[in-house]
Amino acid sequence: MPRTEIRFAGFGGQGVVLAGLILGEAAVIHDGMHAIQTQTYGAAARGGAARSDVILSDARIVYPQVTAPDIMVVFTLEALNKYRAEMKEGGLVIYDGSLFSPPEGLPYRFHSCPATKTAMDELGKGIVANMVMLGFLTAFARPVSVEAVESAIRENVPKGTEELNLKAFRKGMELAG
Amino acid sequence: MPRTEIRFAGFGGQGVVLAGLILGEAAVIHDGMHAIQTQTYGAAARGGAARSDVILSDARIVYPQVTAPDIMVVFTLEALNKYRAEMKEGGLVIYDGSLFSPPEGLPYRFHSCPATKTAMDELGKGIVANMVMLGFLTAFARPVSVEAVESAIRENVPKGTEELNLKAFRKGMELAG
Amino acid sequence: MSRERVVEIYVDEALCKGTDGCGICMHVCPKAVYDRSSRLTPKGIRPPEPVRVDDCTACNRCMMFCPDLAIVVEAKETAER
Amino acid sequence: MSRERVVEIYVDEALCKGTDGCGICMHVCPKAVYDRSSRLTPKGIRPPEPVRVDDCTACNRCMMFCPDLAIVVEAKETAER
Amino acid sequence: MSLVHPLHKFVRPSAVRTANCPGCGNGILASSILRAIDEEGLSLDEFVFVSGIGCAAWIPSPYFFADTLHTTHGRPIAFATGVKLAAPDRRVMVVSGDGDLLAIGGNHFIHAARRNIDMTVVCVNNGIYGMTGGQAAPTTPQGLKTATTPYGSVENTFDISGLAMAAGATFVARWTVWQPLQITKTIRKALSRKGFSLVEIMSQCPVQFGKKTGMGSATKMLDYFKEQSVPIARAGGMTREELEGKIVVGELLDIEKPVLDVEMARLRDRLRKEAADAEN
Amino acid sequence: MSLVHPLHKFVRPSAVRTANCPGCGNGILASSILRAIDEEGLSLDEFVFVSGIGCAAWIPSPYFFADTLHTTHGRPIAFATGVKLAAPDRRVMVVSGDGDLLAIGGNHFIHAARRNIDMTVVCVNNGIYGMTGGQAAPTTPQGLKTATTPYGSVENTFDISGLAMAAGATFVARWTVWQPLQITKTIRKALSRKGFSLVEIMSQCPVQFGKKTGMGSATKMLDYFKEQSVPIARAGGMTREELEGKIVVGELLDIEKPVLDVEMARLRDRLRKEAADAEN
Amino acid sequence: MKNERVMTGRHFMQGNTACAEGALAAGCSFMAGYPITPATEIAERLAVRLPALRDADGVFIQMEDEISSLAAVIGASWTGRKAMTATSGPGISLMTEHIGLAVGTETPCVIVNVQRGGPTTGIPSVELQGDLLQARNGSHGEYRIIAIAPASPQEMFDHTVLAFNLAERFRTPVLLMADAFVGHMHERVDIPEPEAIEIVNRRTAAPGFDIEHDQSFLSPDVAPMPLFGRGLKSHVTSSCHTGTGKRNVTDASALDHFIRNLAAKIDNHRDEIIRVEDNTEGADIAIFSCGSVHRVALKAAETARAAGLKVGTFRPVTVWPFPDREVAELSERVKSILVLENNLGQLYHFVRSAASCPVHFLEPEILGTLHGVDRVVAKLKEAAR
Amino acid sequence: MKNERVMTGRHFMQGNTACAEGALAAGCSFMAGYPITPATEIAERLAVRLPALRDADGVFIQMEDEISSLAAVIGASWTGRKAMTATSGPGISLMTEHIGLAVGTETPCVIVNVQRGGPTTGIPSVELQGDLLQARNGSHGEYRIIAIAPASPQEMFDHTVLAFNLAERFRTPVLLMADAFVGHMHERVDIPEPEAIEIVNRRTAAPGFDIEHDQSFLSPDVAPMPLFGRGLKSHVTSSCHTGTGKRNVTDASALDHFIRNLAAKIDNHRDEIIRVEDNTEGADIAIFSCGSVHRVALKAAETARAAGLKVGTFRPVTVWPFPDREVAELSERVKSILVLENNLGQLYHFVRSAASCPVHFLEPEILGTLHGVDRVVAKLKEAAR
Ligand SMILES: Cc1ncc(C[n+]2csc(CCOP(=O)(O)OP(=O)(O)O)c2C)c(N)n1
Ligand SMILES: Cc1ncc(C[n+]2csc(CCOP(=O)(O)OP(=O)(O)O)c2C)c(N)n1
Ligand code: SF4
Ligand code: SF4
Ligand code: SF4
Ligand code: SF4
Ligand code: SF4
Ligand code: SF4
Ligand SMILES: [Mg+2]
Ligand SMILES: [Mg+2]
Repeated sequence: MPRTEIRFAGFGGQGVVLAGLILGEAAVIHDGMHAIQTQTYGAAARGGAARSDVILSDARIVYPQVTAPDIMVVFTLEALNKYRAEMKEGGLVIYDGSLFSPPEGLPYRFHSCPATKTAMDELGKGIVANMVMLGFLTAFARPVSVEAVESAIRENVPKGTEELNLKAFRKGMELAG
Repeated sequence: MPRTEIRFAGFGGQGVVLAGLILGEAAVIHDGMHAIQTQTYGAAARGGAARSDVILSDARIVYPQVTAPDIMVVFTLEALNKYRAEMKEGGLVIYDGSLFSPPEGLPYRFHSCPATKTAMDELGKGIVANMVMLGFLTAFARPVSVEAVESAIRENVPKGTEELNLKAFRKGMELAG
Repeated sequence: MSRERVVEIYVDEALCKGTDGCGICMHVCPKAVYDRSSRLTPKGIRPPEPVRVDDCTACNRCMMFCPDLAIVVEAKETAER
Repeated sequence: MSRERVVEIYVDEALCKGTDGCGICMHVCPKAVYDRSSRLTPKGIRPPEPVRVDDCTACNRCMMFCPDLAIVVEAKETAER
Repeated sequence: MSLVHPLHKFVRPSAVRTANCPGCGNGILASSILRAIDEEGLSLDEFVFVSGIGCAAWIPSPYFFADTLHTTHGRPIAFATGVKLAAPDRRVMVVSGDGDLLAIGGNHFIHAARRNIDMTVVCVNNGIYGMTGGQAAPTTPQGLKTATTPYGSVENTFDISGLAMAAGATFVARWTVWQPLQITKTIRKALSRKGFSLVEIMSQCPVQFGKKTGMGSATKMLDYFKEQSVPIARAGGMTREELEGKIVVGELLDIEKPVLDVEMARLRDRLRKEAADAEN
Repeated sequence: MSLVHPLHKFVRPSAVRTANCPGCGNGILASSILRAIDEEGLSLDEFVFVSGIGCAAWIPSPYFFADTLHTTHGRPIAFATGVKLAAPDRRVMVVSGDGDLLAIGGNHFIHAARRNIDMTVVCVNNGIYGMTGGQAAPTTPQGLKTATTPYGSVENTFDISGLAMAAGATFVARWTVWQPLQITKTIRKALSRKGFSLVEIMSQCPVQFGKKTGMGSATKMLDYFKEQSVPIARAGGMTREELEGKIVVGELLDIEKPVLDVEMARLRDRLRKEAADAEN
Repeated sequence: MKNERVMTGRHFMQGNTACAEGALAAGCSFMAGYPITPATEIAERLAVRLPALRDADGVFIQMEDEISSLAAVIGASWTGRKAMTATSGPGISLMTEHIGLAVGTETPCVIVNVQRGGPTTGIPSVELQGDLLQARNGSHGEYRIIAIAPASPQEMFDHTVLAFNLAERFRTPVLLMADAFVGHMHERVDIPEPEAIEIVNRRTAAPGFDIEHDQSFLSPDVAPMPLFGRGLKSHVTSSCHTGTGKRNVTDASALDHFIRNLAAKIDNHRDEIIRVEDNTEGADIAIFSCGSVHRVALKAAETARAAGLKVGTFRPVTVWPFPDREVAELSERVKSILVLENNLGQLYHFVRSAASCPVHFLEPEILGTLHGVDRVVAKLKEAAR
Repeated sequence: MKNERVMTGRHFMQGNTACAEGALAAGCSFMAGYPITPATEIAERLAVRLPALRDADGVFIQMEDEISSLAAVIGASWTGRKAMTATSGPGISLMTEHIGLAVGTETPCVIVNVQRGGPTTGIPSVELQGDLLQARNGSHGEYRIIAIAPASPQEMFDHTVLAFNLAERFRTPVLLMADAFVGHMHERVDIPEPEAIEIVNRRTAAPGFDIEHDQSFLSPDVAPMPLFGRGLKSHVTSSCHTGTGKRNVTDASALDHFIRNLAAKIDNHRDEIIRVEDNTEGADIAIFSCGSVHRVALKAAETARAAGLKVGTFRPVTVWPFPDREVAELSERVKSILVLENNLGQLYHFVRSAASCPVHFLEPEILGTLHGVDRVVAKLKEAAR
């Protein structure tokens, strides 16, 4: 895979950091790729904005910062508005359609994933919306293999919640059709 | 007066620092000259070696360190031995003849001032030996005026000891003949 | 002459940090005046909803304990209706 | 069988800081064994002089109090002469 | 209709929304302090608030609409000492965390207490380093797992109030945020005293302390404070075992000693008088 | 004939002549410490001596013929903490001044006491900064003229031993150099205790303190210690007024608490056992 | 797994975690630290790992502050431990006195600075190369330091090992100058087998060493370290001292000897210490950069070369001692040097000092972020004209 | 007499005493300090003088350490006081964190460093110019400092006044870089009449100032200082902040603004700040030196000229900001520059960085003493060849 930039963005507490980390770990540990994950610090724990950037590549990654995301996974309208200017034209935006609708006329490919609603209604835990989104992303864009993500989820979520998170992940994959 | 370098040297407690300070103050404040006084720090309070250097000049003094004393006022043989190599050839050495005798054959003009004995015996206070030496120096070499030194003594010795110190100073002048 | 007390409760939803993480107001209210709202505010939180204002005694506990000065309780004595 | 005690007092003048500034040995000796020496050592101090060694009881106070480990007192019991 | 909170007049307009996490006890303390100032009829303009670095340090800065000095980690009391001695007419209040005032800043704490510098120090004891993400503080209970004591803390803890007393403080009190009215009363009293006043406030940090201990939510921690608090009057009659794990609350010390800025002023007066006498 | 002082075996050959001023009390303390080690039958090789900067800090460094670590001003206890935790089999003794340990170094003092780090801290209380030429220390009596309090000090002072107790020390004692035998006995006891032991020693500084107070000579100051010392047992029965200006001497505290290096070793053992169990 | 010293294998690891793992791999068994963003994860990792080590009595202690942290590290080092601390700018500012002590007493130890945005409290989680000059001379007095600037989590591992090795080899503190970016990012980290990791251990004085007469300090060739606990009766002092550790606080000549020999120990071995990455063959312009910024340089050079410019890169891996000769030599080969730093110009002065060709400087458009590649390329074009 | 602010007249005064008198003459009414050789006499003098002042409520306090000393000074400065502290290298090392705070919060104050021999505890009473690089960047982060190096007790007076004036003018800490030699020596000091002493006072925000909207920080043209006690409700923070003092600890762009404007405040006024003494007319070789060493340079130049060499002297009175343009311009005029420092080469790197001509360096034969004149002249002769 050539260099691919993926940005997760939303509020603190929505699990965007973990989603990015799992993606990166899946790529590196299980798919043998190179990956970099970076994130914003500080306000997230207090409910402020949170961002998690992942760069994936088959080759060593030189420039370590995301500059123009190929893919953006957004949990809030605020996040979309904040970062959309940086998106690569024609890039893919996966958004939580159960929380907001994006403005019309932007030059990106939008796909709705009703993650929060699905997480709450079908899994009983709003907190796993991030895994739903990750499932959607994985199924839709295949940045890494499904098996890799599933292994990474198992190793990175709190003990005892593995199955719930995997279920959410698979639900997301289903939503991607 | 052209640049003149005077070094006082002895043990801590012998008052060499004060002697230098008084000489400098006499020159600057009362005789309108320029003067620099520097000294060793540290071991003196614990009874170690002590040194007080004075440079006198009618003009501003540029290079501030004594390099080859014109005059040395030494209270101990140790001090003489330590510093004699730096003396200007033919320079004047005033030493406490009541404490030691200098080695023979050195290329300096030696003059003995039995300061400690005089201070103890005639003034009852060994501690004013430094003023005796200062008196001797002043009378003998006239680096500054007698009045200047007397004023400086008055202003710099502990309150209540002015007369004793002046007496010692004058005794020293007498010893210089 | 009898008077009636009208209690007004104001929750500043821009200041409130949400009943999920906080909920102190609900916890300290002796009259269970508040419910957790089902609405998500633009700040992404669910504020308290004073659904039983009539039970409120204006004891001010919620106001005093709210860590974000997000609640104001005002009791007005009105003349007899 | 009666014995005699011989006390030896050693003052290390290279270590002693002088009875003018210190003099603690003289001060603590209950038997006034020491006098201030009139000699100036090469270090420029006047050491204590154990002039009344015979009065010494080897109580060790001077030795214990000397801040510079400059005094050694040794009492030897000798056989009857 | 939107009502205005009576204490909002004391809040910096650009900072009305606190920077605290949801349910943080520091907000309860903030309003308790402001209420004390309000009840005493004082103006915030009489104050300089000084704080260090940490969540607790953000209580006055920028929240309080007053002169505020937000300094380095651990040193607010030293800055405050300068403020007080330079401007003795200012009321100086330090609000900062247990890590700030007692870990890195312990020396300034004991020296200001010793000197009896006229200031009110409000120390937030949340048993943890909140701001940096839940590391152990000198107040972290033994056995507690934190980010830097992953197997449970093995260190003994400080009795902050006890230390203040031993160091020389003249007014010392301890409360939890479960007692906001008592906090207010105590701070009013502290403000009326000249000298070094320490007010130790146990406060919940649901996000860092709560998460790590599993005590969890803000409300559970408030319940804990409620259950564990023992008024000083009652504590006297309890055994050591009974007091184990309890929080003794109340005013623990209230005495008088020379106050440094007063003594300095006295010295200046004396010297001026001596100089004047000498001239006559 | 020249006799050899029995303690000279403990003195570094290149440093037999102390660097102290004439009549300095520190020398009495030095020999009292060495005597304690001698009487306990210990070898100096079991020890690491750590000191800060100041005259008192020169008591072990380079004087004691042992591993000695002469550090920065105020920080010896922090260095000693590292030594002890890294090498728990070492006996660690800190000898330093009141300015060093209590002014600039106060924080390390209270934290090592809190953690109950196993070390013996001998604090020389001479009421002054000797080495830098007679400035005020946190122990300088009120009213005293020093180089930085030329009109008399106006500050309250620390009760060093009291502070150590409040901070968490488990063994605390105070003596003056007028009591060399008691110092020796107390240090022997301190050495036999695991945990943080503070031994506060009032010592005369005739050159700086003596000159400034007019108390003058070493011997006068020793007399002063003699007159003012009150054994702790007797002090209990005295009134506050009677105790004014007195020096309460004796062993003030001797308790047990968890000791940090022991707790750390226990934790390591626990984790190893858990790991071994997990493997089986 | 977590009981092993070396976590051999492929990881997706945070830079700070990799640093902690590097320390363990290098033989570190003692850490004293104090929490501070963006360095805290190093302590947190070692708090988990050290007490659990199978084959060493690992010690982690959170001290009361940064001053005491480095003090404890130095104390531990004298008992023979490989010891470290980790902090960020404000903590380094507090440590400067003890950095000087470690230099003066020749105490091997590693000090990690995960640089953040300053001056003063600034912004804890934003990266900046603001502390490079502080690294050289943050402590008072005339002395030499070794400092290394890693550019990736992999290097956080590798360079931490290197830092320990240099510290041990030269009995001196070594600074690892990371930044918030490198410290916080996750990237692939490959940890080798233990046997494949080169480890250097300090030379020590053996029992029987004559402490009063044998040289234990101030040798330009690194004197053996007279560790505590061996009955050596070591005398270690922060005061000016002689080659046998004897204090001398009166003579300037002693000070002269003290300073010159400490400096010579580093200066004489500069070739052994200094590591640079020089990719300037055939280049007209060399980009000089270190740490995270070097990744910008690599990308910019690639881009510029694609645009026809003859651009190469020069990276000081060890930023101190400064590779002055290497830069001088470089400046003879290229027409100009472009210095990239995430600050307003710190190493820049030393490059200019060493170079004989024109030297340009470019900071990022927004300090605290990486330079945009376009911005650098534009500057290269300008410099090429 | 001792009650007057200005002790007009001729004195035979110690450098440290002159520094204290200079501070008083400049309007200083607050000192917080901690004893340390060779700076203690400054505190001791102010301990006598401040409480006795007739026309100001002078405050002297001996704090618990150097960290708190500078903290107290900064606190006092915010109440409107001219405030100072004085210490030596070890104390500066402890103050570095708060030096950064003073820079970042734009707090005028004067910090005197009477340099002694180091690294670490070293030798307290031996002079060294060991802390010149530390002065520039001893604190973490990217920032600017002003530092002045006096060469005599007279200048200890004059430059302390200058230091306060620059501090007030630019709302920034100013370092006075004395050394043990200048601090301890006695020399003639002439103190002018009060009216003859130029005094600069800071611009402050008047009541009515709108703290929430008016600029009180980060102006390159120096924002008015919103002092405490005027009902301004000032918000002062060591965190990254905006021009109105509002904290921003998330955005790199805020950090960029913070750093650049603080730097611009000094950089844009470098001509107003920088003072040099240039006596290089007709010279082929310029001796570059500062502080006490400049007196060697003057004498050596005189001696060399007498021997027929065309030698001049160039002295940065303000060592920071570095007079880079002046040195560059000088290097166009002379054939070479000889840098004299009482260290192993600190300013040397900055001279080389700025100069286009060859630059030589000479330390004293014995570090910690002044260069012998002969040694310098010999080096000049060598350089002239
Ligand atoms: C010198 C220095 N060291 C460390 C830090 C990092 N730091 C910031 S806040 C903090 C601890 C805060 O704990 P506490 O004072 O208890 O406040 P809380 O957040 O718990 O209210 C630390 C260690 C710093 N800013 N400066
Ligand atoms: C950081 C630092 N500040 C100040 C000093 C100067 N200094 C050396 S010793 C000392 C005080 C010593 O007093 P104390 O600890 O009481 O020891 P004493 O000499 O009285 O035994 C001071 C301030 C220093 N060396 N380092
Ligand atoms: S005022 Fe009292 S009763 Fe009313 S809502 Fe608040 S807490 Fe409940
Ligand atoms: S207490 Fe305040 S902040 Fe908390 S939920 Fe209630 S209204 Fe919101
Ligand atoms: S041993 Fe006792 S009696 Fe004998 S000299 Fe010493 S103090 Fe005096
Ligand atoms: S006590 Fe010791 S040092 Fe003092 S005078 Fe006596 S022998 Fe000398
Ligand atoms: S981290 Fe803890 S103390 Fe800090 S704001 Fe959040 S809840 Fe409060
Ligand atoms: S200055 Fe005082 S404490 Fe220091 S050695 Fe001299 S007498 Fe002892
Ligand atoms: Mg806390
Ligand atoms: Mg002392």
